[in-house]
Amino acid sequence: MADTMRETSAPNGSESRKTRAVVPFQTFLLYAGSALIALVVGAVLIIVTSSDLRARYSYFFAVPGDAIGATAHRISEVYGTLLTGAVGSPSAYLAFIRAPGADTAGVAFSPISETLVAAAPLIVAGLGISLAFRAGLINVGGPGQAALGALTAAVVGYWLDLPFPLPLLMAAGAAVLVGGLWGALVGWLKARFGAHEVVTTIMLNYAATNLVVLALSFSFLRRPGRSDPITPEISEGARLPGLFGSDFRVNIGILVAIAAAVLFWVLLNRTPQGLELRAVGQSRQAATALGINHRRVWVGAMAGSGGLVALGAAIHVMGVEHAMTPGTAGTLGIDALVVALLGRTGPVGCCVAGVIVGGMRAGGTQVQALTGVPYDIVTCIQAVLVLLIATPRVAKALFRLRKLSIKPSTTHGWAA
Amino acid sequence: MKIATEKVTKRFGDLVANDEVSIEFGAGAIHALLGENGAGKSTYMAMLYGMLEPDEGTILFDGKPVELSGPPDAMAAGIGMVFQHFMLVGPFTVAQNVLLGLEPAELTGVDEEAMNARVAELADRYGIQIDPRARVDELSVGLQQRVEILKALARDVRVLILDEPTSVLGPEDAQALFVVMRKLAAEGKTILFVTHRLNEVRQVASTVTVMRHGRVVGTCDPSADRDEIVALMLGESKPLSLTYAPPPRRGKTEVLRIRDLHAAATLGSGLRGLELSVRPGEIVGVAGVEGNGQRELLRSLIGLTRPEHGTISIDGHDVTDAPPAERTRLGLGFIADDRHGLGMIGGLSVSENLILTRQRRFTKHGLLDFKSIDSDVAARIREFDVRLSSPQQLIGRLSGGNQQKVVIARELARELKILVAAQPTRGVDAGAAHNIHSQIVALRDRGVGVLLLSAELDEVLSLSDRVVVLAGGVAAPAAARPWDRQAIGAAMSHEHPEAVRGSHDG
Amino acid sequence: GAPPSGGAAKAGDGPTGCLVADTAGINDGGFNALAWGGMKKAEKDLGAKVRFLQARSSDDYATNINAFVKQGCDLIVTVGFRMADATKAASAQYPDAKFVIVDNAYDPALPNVRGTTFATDQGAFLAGYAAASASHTGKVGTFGGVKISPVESYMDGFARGAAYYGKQTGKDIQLLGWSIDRRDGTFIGDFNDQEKAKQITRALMQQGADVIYPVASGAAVGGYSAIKDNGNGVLGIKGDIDGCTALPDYCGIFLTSALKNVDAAVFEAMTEVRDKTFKGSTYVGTLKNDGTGIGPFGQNEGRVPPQAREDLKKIADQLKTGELKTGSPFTVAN
Amino acid sequence: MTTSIVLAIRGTTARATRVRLGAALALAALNALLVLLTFRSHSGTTKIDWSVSGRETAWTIPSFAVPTSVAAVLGAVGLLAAGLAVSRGGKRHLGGLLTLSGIVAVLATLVLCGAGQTVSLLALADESMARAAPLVLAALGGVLCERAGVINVAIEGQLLFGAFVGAIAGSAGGSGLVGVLFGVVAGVAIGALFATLAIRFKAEQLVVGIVLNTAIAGLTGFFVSGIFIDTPSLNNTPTIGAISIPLLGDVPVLGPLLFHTSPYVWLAVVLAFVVNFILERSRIGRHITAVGENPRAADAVGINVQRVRFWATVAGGLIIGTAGTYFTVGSVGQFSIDMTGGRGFIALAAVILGAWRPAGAIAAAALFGFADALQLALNILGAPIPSPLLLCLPYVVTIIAIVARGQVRAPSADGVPYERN
Ligand SMILES: Nc1ncnc2c1ncn2[C@@H]1O[C@H](COP(=O)(O)OP(=O)(O)OP(=O)(O)O)[C@@H](O)[C@H]1O
Ligand SMILES: Nc1ncnc2c1ncn2[C@@H]1O[C@H](COP(=O)(O)OP(=O)(O)OP(=O)(O)O)[C@@H](O)[C@H]1O
Ligand SMILES: [Mg+2]
Ligand SMILES: [Mg+2]
Repeated sequence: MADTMRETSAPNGSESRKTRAVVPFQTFLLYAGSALIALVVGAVLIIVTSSDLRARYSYFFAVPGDAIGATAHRISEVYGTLLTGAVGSPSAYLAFIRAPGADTAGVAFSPISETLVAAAPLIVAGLGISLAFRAGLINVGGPGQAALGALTAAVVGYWLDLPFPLPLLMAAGAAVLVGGLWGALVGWLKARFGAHEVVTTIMLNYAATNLVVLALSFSFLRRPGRSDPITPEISEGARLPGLFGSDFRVNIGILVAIAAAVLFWVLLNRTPQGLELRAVGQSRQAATALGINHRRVWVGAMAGSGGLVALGAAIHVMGVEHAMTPGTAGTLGIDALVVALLGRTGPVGCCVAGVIVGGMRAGGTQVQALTGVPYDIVTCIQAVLVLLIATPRVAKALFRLRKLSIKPSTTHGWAA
Repeated sequence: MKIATEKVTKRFGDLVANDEVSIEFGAGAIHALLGENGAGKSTYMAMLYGMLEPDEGTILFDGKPVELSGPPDAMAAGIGMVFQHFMLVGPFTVAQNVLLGLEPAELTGVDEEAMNARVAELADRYGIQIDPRARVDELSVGLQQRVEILKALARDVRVLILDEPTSVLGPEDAQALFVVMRKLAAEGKTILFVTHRLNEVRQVASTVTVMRHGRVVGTCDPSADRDEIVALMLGESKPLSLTYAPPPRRGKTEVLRIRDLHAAATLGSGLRGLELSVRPGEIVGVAGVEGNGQRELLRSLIGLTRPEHGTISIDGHDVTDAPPAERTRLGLGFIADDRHGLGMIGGLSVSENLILTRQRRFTKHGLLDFKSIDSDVAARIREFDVRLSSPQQLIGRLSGGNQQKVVIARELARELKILVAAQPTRGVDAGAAHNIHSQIVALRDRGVGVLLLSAELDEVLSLSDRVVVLAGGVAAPAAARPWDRQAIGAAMSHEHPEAVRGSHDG
Repeated sequence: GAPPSGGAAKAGDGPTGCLVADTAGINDGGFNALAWGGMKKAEKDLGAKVRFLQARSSDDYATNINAFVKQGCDLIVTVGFRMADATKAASAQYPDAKFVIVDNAYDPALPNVRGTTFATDQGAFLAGYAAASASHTGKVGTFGGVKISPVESYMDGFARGAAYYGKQTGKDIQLLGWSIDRRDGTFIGDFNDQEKAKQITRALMQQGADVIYPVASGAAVGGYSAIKDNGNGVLGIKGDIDGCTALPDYCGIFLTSALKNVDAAVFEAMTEVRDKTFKGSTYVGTLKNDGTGIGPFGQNEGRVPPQAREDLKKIADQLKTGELKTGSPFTVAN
Repeated sequence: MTTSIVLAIRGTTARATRVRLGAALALAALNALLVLLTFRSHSGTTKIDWSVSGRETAWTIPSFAVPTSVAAVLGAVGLLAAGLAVSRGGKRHLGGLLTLSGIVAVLATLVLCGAGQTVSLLALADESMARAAPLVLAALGGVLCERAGVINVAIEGQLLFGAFVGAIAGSAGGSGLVGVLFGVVAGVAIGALFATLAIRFKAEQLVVGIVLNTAIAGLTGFFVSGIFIDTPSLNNTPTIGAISIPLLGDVPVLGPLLFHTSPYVWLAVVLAFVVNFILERSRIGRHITAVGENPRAADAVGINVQRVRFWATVAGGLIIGTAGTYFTVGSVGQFSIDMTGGRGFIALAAVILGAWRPAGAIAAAALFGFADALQLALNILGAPIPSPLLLCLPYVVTIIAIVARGQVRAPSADGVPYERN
């Protein structure tokens, strides 16, 4: 998000001091307002699906306080659970401070741990989708790239029974390679034949999913003694070490994610290739005229994009699942798209968005388990949030943010 | 119908495209509107047709003030317009285009045959030859123009506005159009007609209005002296910003060589067999009205469009089919007239825009070397006096003139063999223009060849060592100093027969 | 009604039971629903507090189990063979938590997990025999959701039972959709896609199958809907639970069902948790202990010849004693 | 012949021709393989019949048995046709020869895999139509939007929403027709929302489409878990199954295909003609096309660009919403999460493959329906090809087709918001 701030608030010689302060504030309003609307939509859904509340609203005009009080209670209960499920509850933290120990720590910090576990793959894959966006490409091929990346990591991870960091590095490297090649194929189809990436990636998603099923049907890739599609567990040396012991699932994946974000930033802003990529993404025609080979950039960007998504899936497999089934990392590709759009395709944005989406996942699970409101409430909230942030004109009109500058569109219809 | 405007003003931001324009056009006559590129003619016409709303002033139809909220209002009032930029639906047939919006709503669908017949009949009536069944995007621009005219005629207009209808036509087609125009005028219709060609004005117009810088600078009789009209259009010769000095060393070999270049046009004439060469250490100026092949020439030189025929070589290497990157490597630099589309990347910073094309050279250990970049950028900014708050500012946020300075600074930063400069000073202030001009001359003095394309005759004349006139897609023979300003102006207006040779394929 | 799940159940003094459902959810009309049924019974009879979480993909198994562990559930029921890994991992990490997994057993048994497996091949064997006897065309069909051992176990039993009928009567019985020799057949690929189940069922009917057994959890409804649309005397076999109970709308097309009494197993585990007698162990549901079996013939009882009905009783006895074996590699009834 | 291949493949011919030539070579190889496989397989007979299960007709065509060796003959014919296509250097009669070669290869495969079993060609056609019907409808809706210049990648979400609303409304109203009716309304609503975002707010259409897909998936998932689990009766709509027309249904071949089938098939056929008529022949279609190709030109002759785009998008949404009800009202009667299973994306591919023309989109959707039905038929006949590979086939074919079709251009202004200045 900071990245966008930089863009929308770039200082300008003739801009008065006042406008300079107004623009970041308006960007902040965009986020705050969008979040508010998303939460309100979520609240409406909660009310609509609660039969108890619906009953109270049926006699609303007789005893309005009853319905309003119950609604407020219900909504604060759900959103409270969402929040404590994502970041932990104050009482648990207090308990830990009063009596530091393994069990109090477990209760206090496990929500954060769950959030970070979910966030790591999301951040990395979100960076991947962002990379494509920055080159003016929409990579909807996340599901396929993630599936192949996860499969590769799982297979290499159990084949190599070497001392600790080696299998891990090689499994991750192989996943990046396979995901990168799968992505590069999309770039090549676009560069060579003008086939639009939205269509080719969607088709390749199905192909990849089926290839995974095919691969898992070979007995030499299947777990001994099992007839169902599941690989053997990866070797100890290929597992991501936990950060805070076995009580918490959080592992070094989150550090990898932060490293990936730093690398992403360096690549885009500190290398000639990154400059060329952004140039093509901003204006293919001008970039071409200035001697940049946009076809090569497309292939490269899609390769990098696919590689990062695959790496995200590998982190998921090596950190959490330790084996591959046809459903593993199945939703990562689409969630990554949400992260990229929410993070406005910047490295810091993706990290923040990844943690938010990861937190909503951890919190959403608690919401369903404790309050009975279905998990999908968070999907709905996220969708509204993304819709508002990805289409700033709507928010601009809604909140009357006249000073908010709108990024020029980066996607250009079907024209190749 | 009589049509008039009173003190109509139209602004685009700070730019005043029309400044209190008051004209009156009588019915049953052909009125010509003359003026340089950017004089405001199209803007004026668009307001009459309701495509643009005037900021101030009134439009009067038959003496009655009207408010046009859109083309439908104008159409309802009996006004038709043929745009400078065609407005045709490519995959439709001629008849479908002509009758677009006029199709009868019938349950059995649109009766194609009836439509074809209707259009054929209409075309016959005005002696326009065209096949109603042909697909429009497969037609030549000349024929597309006929479709545009038929479109207006099908609406039974009382006023027909034609914005540069002949710029895309060969002489015969133009003559055919004049026949139609006269016929329409004889039927009592009012015709407004924009052109840059003086001979045409003399052939068909009954009144002439000349615009410059958004204002009406005079009206005259079409039979007036050629030089008088040219003078009105071009205005006073501006004081030269530089005193001309001949090139110190002019090379013998040709650093840029263009042979028999043909390129299809999207608008205007395209290229129809252009021959041109530039030697090291000279500035070759290309004078001409826009739409005569300038755009195609520039894009073929950069490598964005593939010519249909002919060759381009840079420093002896044939680059006709080479990608832009290769040309850049051979020493081609360019300043595009379409700054926002080609010259710069608005979403990148000034600093990044300044080093684009040299980014690989500023790389150390795979990373951009910001120490040398920053010092280089600072030097360029100083040299070209770019006014900005920080080099990290997005270039899109700079004023137009400062953007242009950045573009030029970038191009001149490389080792060039040939610079193609299109409208290098468009939109920049006098001081900056002077600076840009001196840089171009200094470049020439260092032995670089320069091809200068400009719609401003004064700019071309003050800088160039040789001048060619680009008209109808071919370059008329070069003129030598001292310039015959009137003759060049006339050639730009297609007064020389040579200037239109080879333009019969419209 | 009450809010959407057992989450806000009336505070009982019984144990807290938490169910991790697979992707088809607790309304699948199959084993997820059965497991939830067992929980609901515990809610009513034992005053238990019950909750559930539904997985959206296999990635959620571990997350959902962990969420329940952190909430301090007294018993966590993981529904399905596909949760075997996640359950095992959680049981190792949280030795104090108690688990029941449906459709899987660990060897050796884990100290805090009740593995429950079912010799569903036995129930399916009977259903296959009945199906073959009711078929006019001599062709019966089956297909699976995902190729996992509990599904294969059903398909094996069904195939062997049908073949056994052919052997006994000398009739030519063909099975479509599953080949015991190749150990391969027709699968949907998941347990949710009803449309695909419908298409497969149509294709099977086209090949002449007139008794069809979809082993596909929530997706199976698609198959029954195809049979109902067809309306040509084709019958369906319900898995896990009696068809007329689970899907009353389709009651008319069911021949019988191959049962898997998950609810009883779950309820029993809940009872043990309340009585503090719960231990890690393996429960094997067989014909003998009523863990599996053939359901009632409903309206279509007449399609099964009287002789075959007699035979079924005999075969059931033989299977119970081990005199007759189903031959499935996945059987647990030994 | 080789020289002509070389000549044809080397740069001189257009890319499309080169790709078609590649297809010819691939088909030749496939047919040759089939011939070889026939010789290696056990001889037997394949029964070809003309029944569609459960649809007894008064008159039928008798079934007949063909020896497996016929597959070799068919393969040889296919090989010949493909070879002829290659020798033509990828020029004359190419399409016809390729189609012939492809059809023959499919028949040979069926005969080969069906050895000892029964293959009903009519049932295959029937299945293809059943699968194609929702695809055709969705693709028609997509064509409507895109021809007006609004890129619609939200077809998947719109289908899902139609299915969802159809299920609820049908259940609540106790009638499948009510479900369809509200599915139509749902389609209109989502279409209007999409149009507002795309046209009024000039949002990036590709992005909005993608986000709308996730939003609808989340929303429907929420209601499934939030309402249907407690109130299953709200998710149990009466269905609209196959309907038979007396007499006509008894006509051999055509009877079971067209006159004893799901009304959605009829709807698809009818709307195929209607949309084709509207877009290619009617006045409003002219305006829609004009607005999608050159909105300024349309504006200049007084066509209200934004209004035409808005209503075209809404109409597209209407058709797609209706198509969505197929998955619930027209099928099982229950909504389940993500039940459209990517069929909206297939429809999108059909729009593009069909070059943004109704006829083309219909053909592409039908082809996809056929490939899908064939894939399952082969699986059930026990074809020794791993089913995941068979399942890949339609998608790979789509990519190849899109590559081959590379030259086709989208409506010029597709995805470009219109502003007068
Ligand atoms: N939509 C617009 N936005 C901003 N500036 C504009 C716009 N349209 C025209 N202008 C500017 O207004 C001025 C007048 O333009 P106009 O097109 O009327 O000139 P013209 O006389 O028709 O020139 P030409 O002979 O080149 O057609 C030019 O400087 C042009 O750049
Ligand atoms: N999109 C923008 N966002 C913020 N500021 C802008 C933007 N566009 C222009 N500006 C600022 O507005 C001022 C006016 O810009 P404009 O292009 O009209 O300058 P100008 O007066 O034409 O100067 P010049 O003569 O150099 O072209 C400039 O100082 C520029 O920095
Ligand atoms: Mg003009
Ligand atoms: Mg300016």
